[in-house]
Amino acid sequence: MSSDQSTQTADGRTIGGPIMEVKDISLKFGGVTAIKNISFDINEGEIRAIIGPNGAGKTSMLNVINGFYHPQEGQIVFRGEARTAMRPYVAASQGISRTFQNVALFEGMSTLDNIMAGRTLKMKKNFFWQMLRFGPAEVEEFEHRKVVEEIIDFLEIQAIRKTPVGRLPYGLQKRVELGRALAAEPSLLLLDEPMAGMNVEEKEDMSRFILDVNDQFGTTIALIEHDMGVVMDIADRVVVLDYGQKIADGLPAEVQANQDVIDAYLGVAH
Amino acid sequence: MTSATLAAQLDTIPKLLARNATTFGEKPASREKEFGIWQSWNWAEVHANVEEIALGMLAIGVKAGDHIVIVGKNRPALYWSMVAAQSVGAVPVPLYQDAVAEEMAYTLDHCGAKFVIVENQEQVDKIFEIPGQTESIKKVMYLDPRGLRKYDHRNLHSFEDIRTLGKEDQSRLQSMLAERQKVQNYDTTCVMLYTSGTTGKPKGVVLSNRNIIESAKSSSEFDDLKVGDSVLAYLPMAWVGDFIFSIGQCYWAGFCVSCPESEETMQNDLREIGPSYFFAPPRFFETVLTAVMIRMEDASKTKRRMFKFFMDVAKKVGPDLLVGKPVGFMDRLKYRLGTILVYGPLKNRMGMTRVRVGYTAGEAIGPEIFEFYRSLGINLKQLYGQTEASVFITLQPDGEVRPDTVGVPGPGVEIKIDDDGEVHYRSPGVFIEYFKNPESTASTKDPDGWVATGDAGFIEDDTGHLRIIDRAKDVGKMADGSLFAPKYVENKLKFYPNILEAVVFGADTDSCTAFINIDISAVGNWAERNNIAYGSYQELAGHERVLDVISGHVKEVNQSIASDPMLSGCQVHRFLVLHKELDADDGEMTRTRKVRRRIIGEKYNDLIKALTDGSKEIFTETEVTYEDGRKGSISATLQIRDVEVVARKAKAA
Amino acid sequence: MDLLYDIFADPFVQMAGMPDFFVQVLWEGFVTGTLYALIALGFVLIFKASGVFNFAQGIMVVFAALTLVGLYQAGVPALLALVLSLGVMGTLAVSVERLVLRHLVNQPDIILFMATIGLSYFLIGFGEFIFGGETKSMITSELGLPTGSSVVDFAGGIVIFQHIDIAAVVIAGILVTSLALFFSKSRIGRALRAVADDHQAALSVGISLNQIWVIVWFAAGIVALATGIMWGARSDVSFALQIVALKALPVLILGGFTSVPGAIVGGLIIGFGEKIFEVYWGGLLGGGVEGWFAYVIALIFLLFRPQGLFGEKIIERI
Amino acid sequence: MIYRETGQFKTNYKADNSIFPILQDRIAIIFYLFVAFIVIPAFGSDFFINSMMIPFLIFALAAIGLNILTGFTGQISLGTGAFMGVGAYSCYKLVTIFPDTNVIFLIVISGFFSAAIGMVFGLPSLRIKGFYLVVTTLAAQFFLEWCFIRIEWLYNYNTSGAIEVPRREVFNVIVTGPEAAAVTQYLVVLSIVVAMTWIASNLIHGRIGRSWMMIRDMDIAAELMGVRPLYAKLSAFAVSSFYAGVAGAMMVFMWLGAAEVESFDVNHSFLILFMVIIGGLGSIKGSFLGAAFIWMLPVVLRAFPKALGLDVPVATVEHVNFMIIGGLIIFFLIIEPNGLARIWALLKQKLRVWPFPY
Repeated sequence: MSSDQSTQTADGRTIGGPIMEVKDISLKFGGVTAIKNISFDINEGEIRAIIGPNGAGKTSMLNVINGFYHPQEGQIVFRGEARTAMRPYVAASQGISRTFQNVALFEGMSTLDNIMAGRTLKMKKNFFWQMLRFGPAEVEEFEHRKVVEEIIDFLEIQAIRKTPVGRLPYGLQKRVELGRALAAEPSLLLLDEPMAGMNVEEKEDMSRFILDVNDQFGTTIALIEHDMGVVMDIADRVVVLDYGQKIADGLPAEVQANQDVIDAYLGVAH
Repeated sequence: MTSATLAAQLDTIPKLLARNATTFGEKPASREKEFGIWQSWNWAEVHANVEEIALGMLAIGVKAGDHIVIVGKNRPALYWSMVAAQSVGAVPVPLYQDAVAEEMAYTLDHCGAKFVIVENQEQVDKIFEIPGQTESIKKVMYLDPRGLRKYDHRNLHSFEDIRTLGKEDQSRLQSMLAERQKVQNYDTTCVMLYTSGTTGKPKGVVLSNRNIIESAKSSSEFDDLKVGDSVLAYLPMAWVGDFIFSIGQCYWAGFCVSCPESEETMQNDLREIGPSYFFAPPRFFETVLTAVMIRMEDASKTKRRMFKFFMDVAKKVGPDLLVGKPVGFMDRLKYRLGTILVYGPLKNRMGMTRVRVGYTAGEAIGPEIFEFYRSLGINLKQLYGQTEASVFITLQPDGEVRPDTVGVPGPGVEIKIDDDGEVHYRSPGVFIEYFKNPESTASTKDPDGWVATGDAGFIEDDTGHLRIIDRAKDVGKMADGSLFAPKYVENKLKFYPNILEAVVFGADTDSCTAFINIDISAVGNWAERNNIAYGSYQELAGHERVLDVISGHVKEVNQSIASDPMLSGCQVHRFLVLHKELDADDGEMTRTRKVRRRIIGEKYNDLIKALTDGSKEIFTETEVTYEDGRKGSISATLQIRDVEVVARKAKAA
Repeated sequence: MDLLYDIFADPFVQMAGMPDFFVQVLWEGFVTGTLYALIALGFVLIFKASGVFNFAQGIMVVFAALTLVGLYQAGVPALLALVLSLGVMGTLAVSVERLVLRHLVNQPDIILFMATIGLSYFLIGFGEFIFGGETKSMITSELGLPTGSSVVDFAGGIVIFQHIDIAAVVIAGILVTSLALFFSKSRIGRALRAVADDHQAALSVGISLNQIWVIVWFAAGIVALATGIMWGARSDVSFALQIVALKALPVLILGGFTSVPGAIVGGLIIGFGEKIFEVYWGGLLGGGVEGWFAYVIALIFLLFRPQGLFGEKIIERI
Repeated sequence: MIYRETGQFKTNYKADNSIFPILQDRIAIIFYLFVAFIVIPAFGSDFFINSMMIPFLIFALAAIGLNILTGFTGQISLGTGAFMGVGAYSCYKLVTIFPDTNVIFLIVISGFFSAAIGMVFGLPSLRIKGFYLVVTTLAAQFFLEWCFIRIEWLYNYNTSGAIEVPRREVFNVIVTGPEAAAVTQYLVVLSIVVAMTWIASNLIHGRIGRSWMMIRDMDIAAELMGVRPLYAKLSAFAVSSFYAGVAGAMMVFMWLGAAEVESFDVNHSFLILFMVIIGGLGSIKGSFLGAAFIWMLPVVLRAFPKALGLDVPVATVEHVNFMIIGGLIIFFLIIEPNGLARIWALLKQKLRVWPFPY
């Protein structure tokens, strides 16, 4: 976190020291080990990719980071505070926000309300004011609406503002979900396969949005992605998992050249 | 107050703004849908904003006479920038936002712009792509900072920075601004607009304050435009029409200009705003009508029957009711009922409930389409104009609206037809010159101020209405010497919803032939209803049954043309349906979607040959440009159809 | 102190002091539990094969019994009425599949659940509309079921065994055994089990989902008829019984929704539990605790083991 | 068709966010209120007011309560009847203990007692979902029913076991008891229902309502977005039970005049659930539509054979009513799982896009 650790990237972004350190995490379900003794860190301001073949434990790793799964061993240091497990609610209130592999939007609500939902933690007016609605609760609602509208503008989804999300095509749903995560103004944004199931054009759009988010708001991003091309394009550093273990960690080019990684992706027997 | 003293006081747009700020300070002047709601500014606020921007411009060293290029979608801040540029004595030059970098490079270089105001990153990128821009352009200013944070900001400023710079040195700059405004008058340049032109490089049309204000004034009076009216600004800012509506008339009459949120939401925004004064090219009205018909196809049978019944009633009596002609009691009653059940809701869906004055221009509009809107009770009219005339040459007065004319000369406009049939005009709106192009100026405008329109036409003896046949240079002779007016034929073809574009060839040949572009939404819908499967535009365009349908249309057109002895030689003997849509990116059309006949003729030379040599089909390969600028090619084998023609009567004269 | 004594000591003193009465209570609990288990069993059948939480199972019990008695009262011989009632339950199964389930495929579970609530209302209205709303008594002897009772000397007192209760337990045993055999041995039974795991797999066995639904609903109908006869013989036949039938729900909570042994064990636990609690502790609360005891037990149980006795721990995925 | 939205644009969030953003809807609401507050009291017969309007409004309020829990928060409950009972018995005790206090005030206060009880029985919802929750709410239903019988203090040790509403006046107007005028009671009920509907709508359109819907739509994502399930679910249980409680108190004090445990049995829970399903899950408007439908249906059914001159026994009508309601529930779930509110919305949409089909 200290400034002496920070570096400038070629395109002028500032990357600081570690905002999160994952230390020796192991996670088991019953007898099955999903994650085995994994450590890595995420620096402030960077785009960190977590990649690996199917079943490598990537999503489980994200679930551990934001408190949905509680690891049996190891600890997580987030902004200098170490803990082994926390409730997802606590993670959210600490500034960890995320999207999901299979879009997990609130289907019964509009795009606008979904993104407003991302502001939940920032809204404070109590039950009494909510009951009356006019007055402070309304003022608060509109302050947050303004922020949400800026996100809508940012993601260029004005035309679907009031559409129920269930009716949107998949690509747009993913975008709305990103908007919802952004609405929380996270200091760490976790993206679980943000480009899964998209066509080339949608992938390009999404990559641009991710880069813009990182650039515009300086948000630290950890993302899981299958498309190696995309990862190489947008990630600052990459950690590679396979069968719940870390097999490589470094700059995209280094990782790409790593023999273990190549083996893992080609399916060499262990 | 005589018009002379009025003119003396209100002889620049900034002065009009100052008047509006004091006279209708609280009335809305600009709106823009942003962040989900209609942000609104009244005249006083607009005035303050323009001044703030103007001070900023002074702060970064804009000099009198500088050209300031403005690129972006319709946004209040960009309109304000134009007026701010005028206040500091500079000349605003709006450009088409979809222009590619090369086009932009040409205009920037031609006008020698030192300052550029753009909307967003996309436009900044285009500017920075231009080689050598760093030397010529001093400052680029942008509205939307998104994605621009890490750009080199030595010559790049956000709009907010400019405003701040102005505020920091307010007292000094304020007096400077007053100085600049003092020397401006009716003959100061108001704006420079590049005409896309059907041929050659774009020309910069210089329009003075007199041109713009006089035009705005007389046209506002013509249609009684006033405070409280409202328009939606969605047509390109670089187009003269938008400048006249959204700045000229708006500042003269003091009405409100609203800018849509984005291209996709335009229809919705139109409905929300419900303008009272509306302009759209024929293509827009055509698209909307097609959409209406397609959606009605899906309605239940009873609803369709009801719709048809009332549309027939409307067709019969609607136009008469609109101009207050006497109509029978039963018809009046039926029309009243139709207003409740069909016309009212339909206008509501189209966002045209409140349209008091509607105009279309630029091209001929299909009589069916035109009558449809009028029968609903929408006062849609036609006008004829040019950039060089500050838009207005002729307009249709209320009560004299017909689909086949373009109206009578506007207030202060004189018209004459020369021996070749070309239309000439003279008016207070006539442009000063083509920038840095005296030859063209001279060839277009004679010393007496008469301007050649380049269009062939005639004035109807009994009504005094002007009728336009075609581009003067496109009206040619066929091999046998009879008149060849391709556009006349093309327009007749295009009146069919299934036909998007048509290009007719026949100069110096024995018979006419045509390229047809099908309208994918209309034909696609038809195909769906008739269980015709197709995978692509190309496949649909080449389908036997589609060709049959088009063939039928061409035959009908031939019959209609044959009834006019002057033009009966223009009947289409053979045609083909093109395998791709004509596209501005491929240079086949102008940005305003006018066909570039010569370029098409060269590009598809092989097809034209096949049309004339009697072959039944032809294989061809065409280069196309994709949206992102990449090039590719498509190939197809096109069928050529012969069409029945009506035997020509003996030549009249 | 007295209260503590009343709660923690006195009931046990009573149990030990009057063992014959205690055994009588146990027997009553056992029989009630068996009948709860039967209702729950019909429920489990349907849930396993179609994932439908059939709220109407309890109503089906009453409906079946009402049909039987109603037919008999209309002059149909008892055994023929029994056969016809079976037919009615079969028709019901087919109608439910045709008119309800088929149209609700792929709907959320909760929608299907609510549809079965609608079904129970319909069956109540239909049953009473056809056979009248008044309380009826079961045609126990006409069906050849034993009546009367045996008195057994025990530990210095007596325990009374109603013959119909014994029959109920025996029939329940036979039903459970034959169902178990049906499931494990027959081709259809195996398909049913496959369906529970994987709908695609079931299709590959060659039985359509629709057929399977009809079969399980019919099987549940048979169980319902048997339960209805037993229950009707012990009390009366009327839709007031539905309140009792609802107790299948806590039974299921204890046993788990998909487990046949669970249903049996759950039924017995509730049966024993509520009788003993009512007799030995109910007095402290003023009596009538049978009405809610099962639910409260289930509620407490849920807080500690939400997946039931035999269910597996659910791992939530996102 | 009647909608003319052209030119209705919003220049601020307050207008954009209003519950009735379309002018024509605002006019309609004013019209409904006018009819309810002026026309019906002026022209409605006592029978109409007493046996149609008052129960309709009371059930609508209870349905709103259940809808908050089931429709908006996704937690099914079969304990509404009992929660209404808690409200009724609390009100009875309050009126006994504070005989001089404004009875309308006490009716509203009694909602807090059912809210508290509701929260207690809502606690298991933190660990369990779906069908399992149904069982816990049934536990509440049967346990509370038992309490209404066994705890004699609740009904002042009456030998009949029933609670009877005493005569109470507010500002010298008789509001409760046998002498109270139907119109007076109607206006009291209407005012409370309108006010509480307005509050419910406010809650639903704000942060709290959103957090309920987040829990309903995707509880895991909701928690990861910072919604505390404990708060969201318990607040839904509390508000829902509060509404049920006030409805229950009004049912006894403003309509029935006397009640015993049967008035709050599980069948009432079903009835309210049906109103919510047929009316439309997750819609306040639906709660009114559902209540009107379920309550008016038997009235219509009873009147129908009479109109045809047939003499059908009351019991038969009752049975047919059951069949029809049961059948309709299934019908609605198949054809339109979102109930009358959805049909209403579709009709409205039809009118908005008229003459187009979509």
